[in-house]
Amino acid sequence: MQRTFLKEEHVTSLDAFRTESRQWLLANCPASMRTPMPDDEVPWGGRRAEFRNPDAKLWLDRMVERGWTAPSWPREYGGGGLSTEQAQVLAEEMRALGCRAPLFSFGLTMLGPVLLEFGNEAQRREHLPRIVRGEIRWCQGYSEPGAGSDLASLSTRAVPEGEDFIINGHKIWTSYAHYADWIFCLVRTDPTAKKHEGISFVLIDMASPGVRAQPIRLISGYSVFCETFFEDVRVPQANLVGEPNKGWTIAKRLLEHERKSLASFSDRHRERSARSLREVALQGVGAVDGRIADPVLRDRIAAYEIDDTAFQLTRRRLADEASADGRPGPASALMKLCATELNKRRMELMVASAGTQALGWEGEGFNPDEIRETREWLRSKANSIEGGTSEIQLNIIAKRVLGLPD
Amino acid sequence: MQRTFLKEEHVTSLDAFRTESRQWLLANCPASMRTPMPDDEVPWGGRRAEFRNPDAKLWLDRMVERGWTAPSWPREYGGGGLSTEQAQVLAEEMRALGCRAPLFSFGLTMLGPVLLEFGNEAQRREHLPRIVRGEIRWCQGYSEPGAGSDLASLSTRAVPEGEDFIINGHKIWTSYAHYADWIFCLVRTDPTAKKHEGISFVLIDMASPGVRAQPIRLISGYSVFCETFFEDVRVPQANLVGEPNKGWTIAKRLLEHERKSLASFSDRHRERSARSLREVALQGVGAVDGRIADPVLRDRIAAYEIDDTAFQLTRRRLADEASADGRPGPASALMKLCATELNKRRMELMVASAGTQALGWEGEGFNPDEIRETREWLRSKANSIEGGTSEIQLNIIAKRVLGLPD
Amino acid sequence: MALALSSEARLIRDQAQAFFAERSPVRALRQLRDSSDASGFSRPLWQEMTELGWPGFLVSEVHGGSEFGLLGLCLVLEAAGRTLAPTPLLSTALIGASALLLGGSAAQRQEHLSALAAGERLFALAMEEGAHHAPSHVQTRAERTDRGWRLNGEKRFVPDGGLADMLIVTARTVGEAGNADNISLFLVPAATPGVTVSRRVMVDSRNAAAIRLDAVELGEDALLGEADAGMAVLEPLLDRAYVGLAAEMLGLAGEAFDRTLQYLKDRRQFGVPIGSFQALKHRAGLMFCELELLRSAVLGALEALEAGAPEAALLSSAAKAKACDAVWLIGNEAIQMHGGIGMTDEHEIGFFLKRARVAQQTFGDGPFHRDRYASLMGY
Amino acid sequence: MALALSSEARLIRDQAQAFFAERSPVRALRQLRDSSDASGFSRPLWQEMTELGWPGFLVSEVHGGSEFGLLGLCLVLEAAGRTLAPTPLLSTALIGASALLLGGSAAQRQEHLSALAAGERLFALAMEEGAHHAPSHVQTRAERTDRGWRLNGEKRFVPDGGLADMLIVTARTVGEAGNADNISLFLVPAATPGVTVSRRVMVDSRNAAAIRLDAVELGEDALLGEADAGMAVLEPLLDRAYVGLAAEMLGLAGEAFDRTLQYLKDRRQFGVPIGSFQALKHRAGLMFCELELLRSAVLGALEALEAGAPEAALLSSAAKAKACDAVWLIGNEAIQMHGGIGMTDEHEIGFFLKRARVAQQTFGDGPFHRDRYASLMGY
Repeated sequence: MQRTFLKEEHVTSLDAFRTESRQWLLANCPASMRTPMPDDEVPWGGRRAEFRNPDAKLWLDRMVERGWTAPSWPREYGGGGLSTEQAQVLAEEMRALGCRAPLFSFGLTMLGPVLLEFGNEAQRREHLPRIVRGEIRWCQGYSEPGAGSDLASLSTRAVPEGEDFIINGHKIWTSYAHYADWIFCLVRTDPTAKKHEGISFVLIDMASPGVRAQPIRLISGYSVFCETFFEDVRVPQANLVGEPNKGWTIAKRLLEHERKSLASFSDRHRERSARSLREVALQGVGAVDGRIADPVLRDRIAAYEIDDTAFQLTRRRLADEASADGRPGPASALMKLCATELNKRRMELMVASAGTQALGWEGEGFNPDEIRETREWLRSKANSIEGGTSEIQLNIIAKRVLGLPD
Repeated sequence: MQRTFLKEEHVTSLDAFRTESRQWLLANCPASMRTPMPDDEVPWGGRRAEFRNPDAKLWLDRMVERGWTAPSWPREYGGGGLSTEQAQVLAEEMRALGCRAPLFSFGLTMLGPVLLEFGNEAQRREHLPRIVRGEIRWCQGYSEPGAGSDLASLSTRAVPEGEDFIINGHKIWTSYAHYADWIFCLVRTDPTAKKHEGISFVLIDMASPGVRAQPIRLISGYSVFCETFFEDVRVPQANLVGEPNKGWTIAKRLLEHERKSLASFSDRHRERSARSLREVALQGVGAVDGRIADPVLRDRIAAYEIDDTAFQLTRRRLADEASADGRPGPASALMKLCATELNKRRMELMVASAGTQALGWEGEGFNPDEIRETREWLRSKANSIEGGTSEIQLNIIAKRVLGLPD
Repeated sequence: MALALSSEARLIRDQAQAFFAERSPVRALRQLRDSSDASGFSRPLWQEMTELGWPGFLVSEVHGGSEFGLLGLCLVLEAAGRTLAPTPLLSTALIGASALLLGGSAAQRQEHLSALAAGERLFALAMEEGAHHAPSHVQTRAERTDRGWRLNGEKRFVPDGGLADMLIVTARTVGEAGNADNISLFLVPAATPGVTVSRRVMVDSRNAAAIRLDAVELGEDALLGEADAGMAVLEPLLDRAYVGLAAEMLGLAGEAFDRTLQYLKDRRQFGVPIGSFQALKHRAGLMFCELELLRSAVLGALEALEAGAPEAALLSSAAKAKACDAVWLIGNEAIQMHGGIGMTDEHEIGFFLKRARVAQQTFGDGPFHRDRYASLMGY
Repeated sequence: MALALSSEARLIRDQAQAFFAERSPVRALRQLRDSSDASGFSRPLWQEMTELGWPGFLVSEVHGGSEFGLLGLCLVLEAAGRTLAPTPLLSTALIGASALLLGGSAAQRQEHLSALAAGERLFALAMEEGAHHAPSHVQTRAERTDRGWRLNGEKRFVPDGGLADMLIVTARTVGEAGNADNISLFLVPAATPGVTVSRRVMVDSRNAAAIRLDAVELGEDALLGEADAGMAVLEPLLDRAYVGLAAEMLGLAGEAFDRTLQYLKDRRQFGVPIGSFQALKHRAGLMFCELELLRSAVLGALEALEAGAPEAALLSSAAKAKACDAVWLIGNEAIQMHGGIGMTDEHEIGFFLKRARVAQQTFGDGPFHRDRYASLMGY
């Protein structure tokens, strides 16, 4: 028998876990939770969570009970306590069975990992279980009108007063801030220090007096982002994560987690798409002998699909090669860059394939899939801007991966 | 009748000139000078000029007599004294009749215009007529091993001694230096000044003791460039063009002329190509209903040809829009960039079209056209490096055309 | 002829640019969109354009036009492109007039040209039946009747279809979609019984329409050109349409580029203007090259069209192909370089991206025109 | 299975890299080229590789091989690619052995595998008849004779054709070029009367050959696999060849990138390393992405091939397509970023460009593999 030289895994114990997980999923995942998720059923959780489908609530409760909304977090904070490999197996099984994610949340993908690394015990105990259970919906207060790619030039101020901070400032691109319960926020606590050295990371209850979130209408017609204004907002200093003025280190780590999560976000979009690219192309330009009639379009679609295949394999490879600490590191820049540029390419190919049917805005003459494709095409343009532009990702790769000089 | 809004020309007088020129060309251009020019018949002139074909000598002599090797130079220096419009008409008529250029020379395209603008009367009288007559072959001493894109950091030294300079240094990429009679050269005359301010522009007889030119073998197998070494070379200070230490201004103007000339150089290459891209493609991948059988290749070739058409139109438009002084200006950067990148694309498409037949090096199994295409493909890689890299052209466009800040 | 504008032409261009900048800036398009205006254009503004003589640029003085020609009209279209002004100029002044000039009988010209030049009668070309430009893909049927013709079929994506008084309709007598023979052109009043026009709200907020033709009865005089020889009119007509749209796209791309360049100079991050970053500089340089190539391609095609040169068709497809390249590159780069602010509906740059993609898909995208170019070149 | 190398695999890779760096650096290729060596490779070096067991990586221990498998062999090929080492590993160890394993009879394996594993018998795949990869484009004829077969035809661009002792030849019994049926595979000793091998000197200085077959008489036992069913062997054989070559190209691209990166750090202009210029940094970043995608594509294809997974063919074409993308981008950028010095024959970077383009054209370029990918995906 020929050997293979791919790294072998702890096959026996993992196999057992796989079997067991699958059985549990089969027994506990409601049938309607094994269908593609419509846009209006995304389970974001939070104080004002709505469940259009009661099965979604049931499914969330069952997963929460096992800690499987946060499979690899420690059990003491409500997580599943799984190893990285086990968590991967669980994800594979859920994908294989078509189970929906029980909970989407910036608490799970961004804040949680950072609290585990930098938060104090009180903060972990207060926030992590509520994230796991989907009770609190978090948003992110990073960018400001004058601080985009140059995030560290932010000017939202936090001034100590007694046991509190008084916060004033103006954040922008706070995704879903109008639905969020809490916000994790970068604020300037030392205006005299160099710009990276006077920043702190604080947690703010959006219900605090003086916080106002105002949705921004986008070119796609969607309004997923807000401007968030802070006017003399009082926040306990106990809500500071890590040391004062050392928030930049935490901010960078959180950005790595964000990049990693954005890299898989485009997948979720794709999985929710009703129509695959090749379906749209076959319908849009017709078929000759069952093949896309336009050979130039066909070549471009194949090029995209090959790149996407290579990207999915890269994601797997980097996960398999990753060090045990599970922190994303600079490779997250590559993943974020490729994922977002691929998604933009996919949406441009959708338009090229569907022609004028892909450019309807609303009303008669276009079916809901087509309208959604138009909007998603426009929405995709933000992929390479949000969470660090593609230019920023290339800067990070050049500096931190390739070691090119400043 | 519908009007047109394209600029009208001095139609009457130009028409007369056109008719007259055509008649003269028909009467005086030998038949063999109206065939495509083989590589080994390019008439570079110079002290050691060779004419494999005696008609080439005859043709040169006749054109020299009318000053039409340098049609728009003043008559007093042996030029043709034509207006810009007349020179363009002459060029059009020569192209229409398929007349070969009677003389190729860096004296005509680069040094001459600079002497007309910056040289003193003695220098013009000494050098211009000999350039017009093709008696002296010039080469260009600009780059050095440590001064490529950063040309102004050159370190070849010229130290005054009596009425002479003593020159020491090492130039590189001096095209055809091993065949040249004279070299125009950038040298440092003030090593204490800022780097752009201590440079002078001098003319050096290659026969001077201490000058040595050594050909460089390229990846294409060609050796058109040299390294040129100067060891205690004595040059009269009268050979300085313009003021001492003000050579950078002259250097930049000459680079504009070089860019303009390089922008048309790729055309000459193409005109000399035995086979057009589409011929190679039809032969290389076959035809279906008379069309290139591979539709993806066909699309790429059409894209190239459309860009090339747009580029040729741009050349015409910029010439027509140009100010009366005829100086190339920053637009030359655009022309140089587009021309060279297009030529590289053309050669890559040649390879894609001809497949493995385009990758033969020598010997049996490949016809001379194929071997030449291989070598030209490799040679074309230098197009975007020599005479200022594409990156330098983009820098020039960004700064001098678009006004983007440093 | 020089490939540069005469001083008279520059005057027309400058006048048009000033007009659109003042009377129809991008916010006018936004207002039309937000007011859900059913026509997607402004009649009072059209009246003003009419006073400037633009609808009659191709029309002879006998019919009240100015005969300023295609180049002049395309300079106006370029200016309209710079502010994304939704005007019926392309459909009426260029396509409508050209259809009558290329294929119309003396009686048809007599009947329509004066009204067209006076801006009183709007036209639209009802040609597409699929989601991609395909002139010979015609399933709409034309049957002979006692008094003339009867049309049945459905047209999609008719630019300005909802405004037009007269529709130029392609239909076939026999044969199947895709076959270029047996296609005829008809002049159909939009008010004819059996014609149903439904607006389609596109991403560019203009007035594109779907048009149903249910047993539409027409007289003999509705036929434009010869029966079954519609392509002889349609092809040169489309060449002009390609270049007219390419001129509009040149304006769109030029303005999007200028705005982006200004943003690169104004927006500061890391203590410097972002336009000082070399990666962005080089990309700006490449956009500039695309724009210069497009400008030349449009002028070159216009020169050939005005001269009736044999390469006119070739150069028309080259111009539209380059226009598609340029608006794609510049539209996408404009958003990316504006960053988050460019994604907001409040900022105007997004309107350029939206119009860019619709214009790209109108009258053939890049691959369509490269295919046509190659075919015309014989390969 | 994880998509990462085991420690054993990393050992093999490190050993191979050290071997080629020491025993066959790029200057060894230059020497072969400049000495006009007729074979284009070094026999003593092959002997050393044989001692390391590489020819027998796919061969069972019964026949003297090590059964280290395709992934191990591809790690060696990647290492060879890094120094552009011309070795018969792809033609012999991968293609020759795979042909015998996929299509050989017990007798054929018995006859050839030991000699192959011992490095004593070299193989070459004589398949192409045109200038582009086209497995079914076979005009070479195979006629039945009393004692077996007679071949007539001409093969072009046979990699390692001038070295090989055994040729694997495609020929058809009936039908026309392009038809995938009626193709058979034959094992033809190069020394058979009627076989004429002529070296073709390519830009990469390797040993490609043109091969004439003039009434070449073969026995029954020359047939590899079933008559008229050659594609059943050839297709899986080519899948392996695609990935093997992609692995070599990964090495080539990786090394060209590393050298360019180093040059960006070392070369100073304007008082700073040129690698500090943002435009070059971003382009370096994009090259890095291409390289990472290619590495994953190769590993993914190997995983599928070793597992006999149904997507093996798809992933093989994906890997070769990505390899073509990567060597094109990186080969061209490497020259451009090295500037003038990269254009000199004296500098080694040009050798990477030359090999890159030949490897791209060998066994199918990007468009070929994208077309195949799309077909396998059913669109």
